[in-house]
Amino acid sequence: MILHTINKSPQNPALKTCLRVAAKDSAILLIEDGVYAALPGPDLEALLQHKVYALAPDIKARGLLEKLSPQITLVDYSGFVALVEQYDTVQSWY
Amino acid sequence: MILHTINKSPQNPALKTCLRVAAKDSAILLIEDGVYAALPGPDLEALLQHKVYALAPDIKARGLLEKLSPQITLVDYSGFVALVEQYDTVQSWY
Amino acid sequence: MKFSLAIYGAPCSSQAPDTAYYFAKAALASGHDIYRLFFYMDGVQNASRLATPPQDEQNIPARWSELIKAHNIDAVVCIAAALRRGVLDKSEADRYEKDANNLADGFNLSGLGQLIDAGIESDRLITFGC
Amino acid sequence: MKFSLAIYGAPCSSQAPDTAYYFAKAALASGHDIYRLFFYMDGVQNASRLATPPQDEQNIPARWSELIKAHNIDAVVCIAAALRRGVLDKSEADRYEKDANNLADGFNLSGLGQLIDAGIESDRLITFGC
Amino acid sequence: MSETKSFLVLNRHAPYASNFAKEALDVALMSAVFNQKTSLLFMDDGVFQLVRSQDPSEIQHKNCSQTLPMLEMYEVRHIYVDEISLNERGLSEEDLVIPAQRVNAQEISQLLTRQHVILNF
Amino acid sequence: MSETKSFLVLNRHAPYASNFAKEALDVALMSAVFNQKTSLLFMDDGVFQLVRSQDPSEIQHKNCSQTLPMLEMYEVRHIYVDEISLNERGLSEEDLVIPAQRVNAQEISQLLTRQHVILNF
Repeated sequence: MILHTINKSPQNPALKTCLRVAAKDSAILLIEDGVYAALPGPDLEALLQHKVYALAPDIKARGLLEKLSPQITLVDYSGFVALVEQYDTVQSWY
Repeated sequence: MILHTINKSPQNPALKTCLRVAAKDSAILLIEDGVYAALPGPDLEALLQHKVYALAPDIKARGLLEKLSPQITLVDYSGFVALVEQYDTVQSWY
Repeated sequence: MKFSLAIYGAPCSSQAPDTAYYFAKAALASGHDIYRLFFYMDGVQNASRLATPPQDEQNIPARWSELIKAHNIDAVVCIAAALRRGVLDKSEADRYEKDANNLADGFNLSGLGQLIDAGIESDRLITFGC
Repeated sequence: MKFSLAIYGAPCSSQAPDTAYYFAKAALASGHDIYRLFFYMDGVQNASRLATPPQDEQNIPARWSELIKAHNIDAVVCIAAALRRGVLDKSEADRYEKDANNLADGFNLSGLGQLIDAGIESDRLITFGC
Repeated sequence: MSETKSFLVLNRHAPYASNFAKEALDVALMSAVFNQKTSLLFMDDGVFQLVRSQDPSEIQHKNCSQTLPMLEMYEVRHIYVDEISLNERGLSEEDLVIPAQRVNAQEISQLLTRQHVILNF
Repeated sequence: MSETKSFLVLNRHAPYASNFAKEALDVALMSAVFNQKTSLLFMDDGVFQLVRSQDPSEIQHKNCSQTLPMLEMYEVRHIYVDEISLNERGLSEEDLVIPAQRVNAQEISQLLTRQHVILNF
């Protein structure tokens, strides 16, 4: 099982391409500008077909804490580490 | 009158946003990865509403010489300089 | 677990140096080992000791140097990527007859093989892209 | 005409240093003047004399230095952007007690005001983005 | 200084992942210091620079949005935001930390045409 | 070396504007030198790395596409290209400088899952 990280905003193809090829059992972790995918947008529904995490320090930095979809789980850096441990491989979309 | 340069491939919003706001009398010069906009694609028709130039050295580097739409005019670096001279301002989309 | 981190972004133009640093600290705090930090592409700029940011900004190379020394981490800067981008240690500066060097404490210049070795020897290799 | 060029990309991660260089050469060949080259953001890496690319790749800082000297061009590197990213001349290295410097020949560290001045004094200011 | 020109600082990149926001704002303030007619336009991901409630303390960055009110201190009053970019991101005026005039494509087109110098970030 | 692993080098960036293509290829070759099971996948703008007739002599860059045949010399035979990325760019097999196996989304998904290590460029 794969952990996908996305660090680019949805205006970059990273999100769309990830959603196209990510297996159903893989998780997606939004980091850096990737956290903007947590805002309402055309890809949000497809994103939420997966287990989705977002890095809290990056969500807070960008002022998105109150705009976050409730289906997205916030993690801190320790949570990021735990996810990397839990999944077999990390695929970084950037 | 404005000369717009675009140095990013069409997967970047630069092209779309430029086409949305470029006045009819402005010219568009494709440079660097911007030259990929000369390939068939959803934005090509809108692009060709403008006078469009492409930097020949970048077209050649990327193997696009034979794929280029005939409505796009090739220029070398001297042609780039002449365009900058001819238009009042340069707007660089990157 | 043994983690290795591949870092491809430069301070100021990428958040990769931040995310990788906080990840490394959290991994160590959780009891994991860092097998190797590998700095490649523009990530080699993380290893310039000449970086002099204003007082209210982080000094990213200095912060790495401290972490590397405190935890005795193997921190490799790809030598080919570094030479191209002007990050040199004393020995490379001498070899290429450059009159200065700028590699920060704790980092080592070495070959790209160290990235593959990190992939082989670590339980996880995580790319921090630019 | 008087042209100024603002260059924001680093060698190796952006083609801006190439495009700006060939543009500058073509402008001079067409009889125009270059009022100023202004290196900002990651573009400050254009001014590192420690860059040591392989023989079959261009040495971009060295190429700029030659052009700058041959045509007596004013080549300004934004001092704040350069300090953050580890590009220093002797005087800044001394000021911040750094034991080395790496600014290539022909470039000068100066303030951001030089970019605005270039916009005011030139007929055209062209941004070469990263 | 030989004359006064109109400068537009055009911001198209999000804050924090890179120094674009910070270094662009420095340019806008410097343009004002030089007494040039200075405008800012936020488009594409650049509109994220204007979002309220930014708190980058945990990533130990400076809060870019807290520097934006300096524009008013330097008497930079022409601050524009692309309404399509806002809409695409589900953002409205109440989400913004400083007042910015919403402009449509045609107004942006005219704004660009009025400038002597456009500085892109 | 303690074991053999499967390495995938994933290329998503166009050549020339940055060093991605060049530095990714170096990684793929090094993985082969270390006798690891090495695959390459080209997606998004990365498919442009494979386009025929590249001639960067006027920008004085090395021709990235001429180095691709080295993959065969190093016995790297698993070269994949995302068919959607090709189609979106109006490219077909005849446009490519080396043979690459076209894969769809599901095949890519399986390819990713089979890897011990994914190296992203």
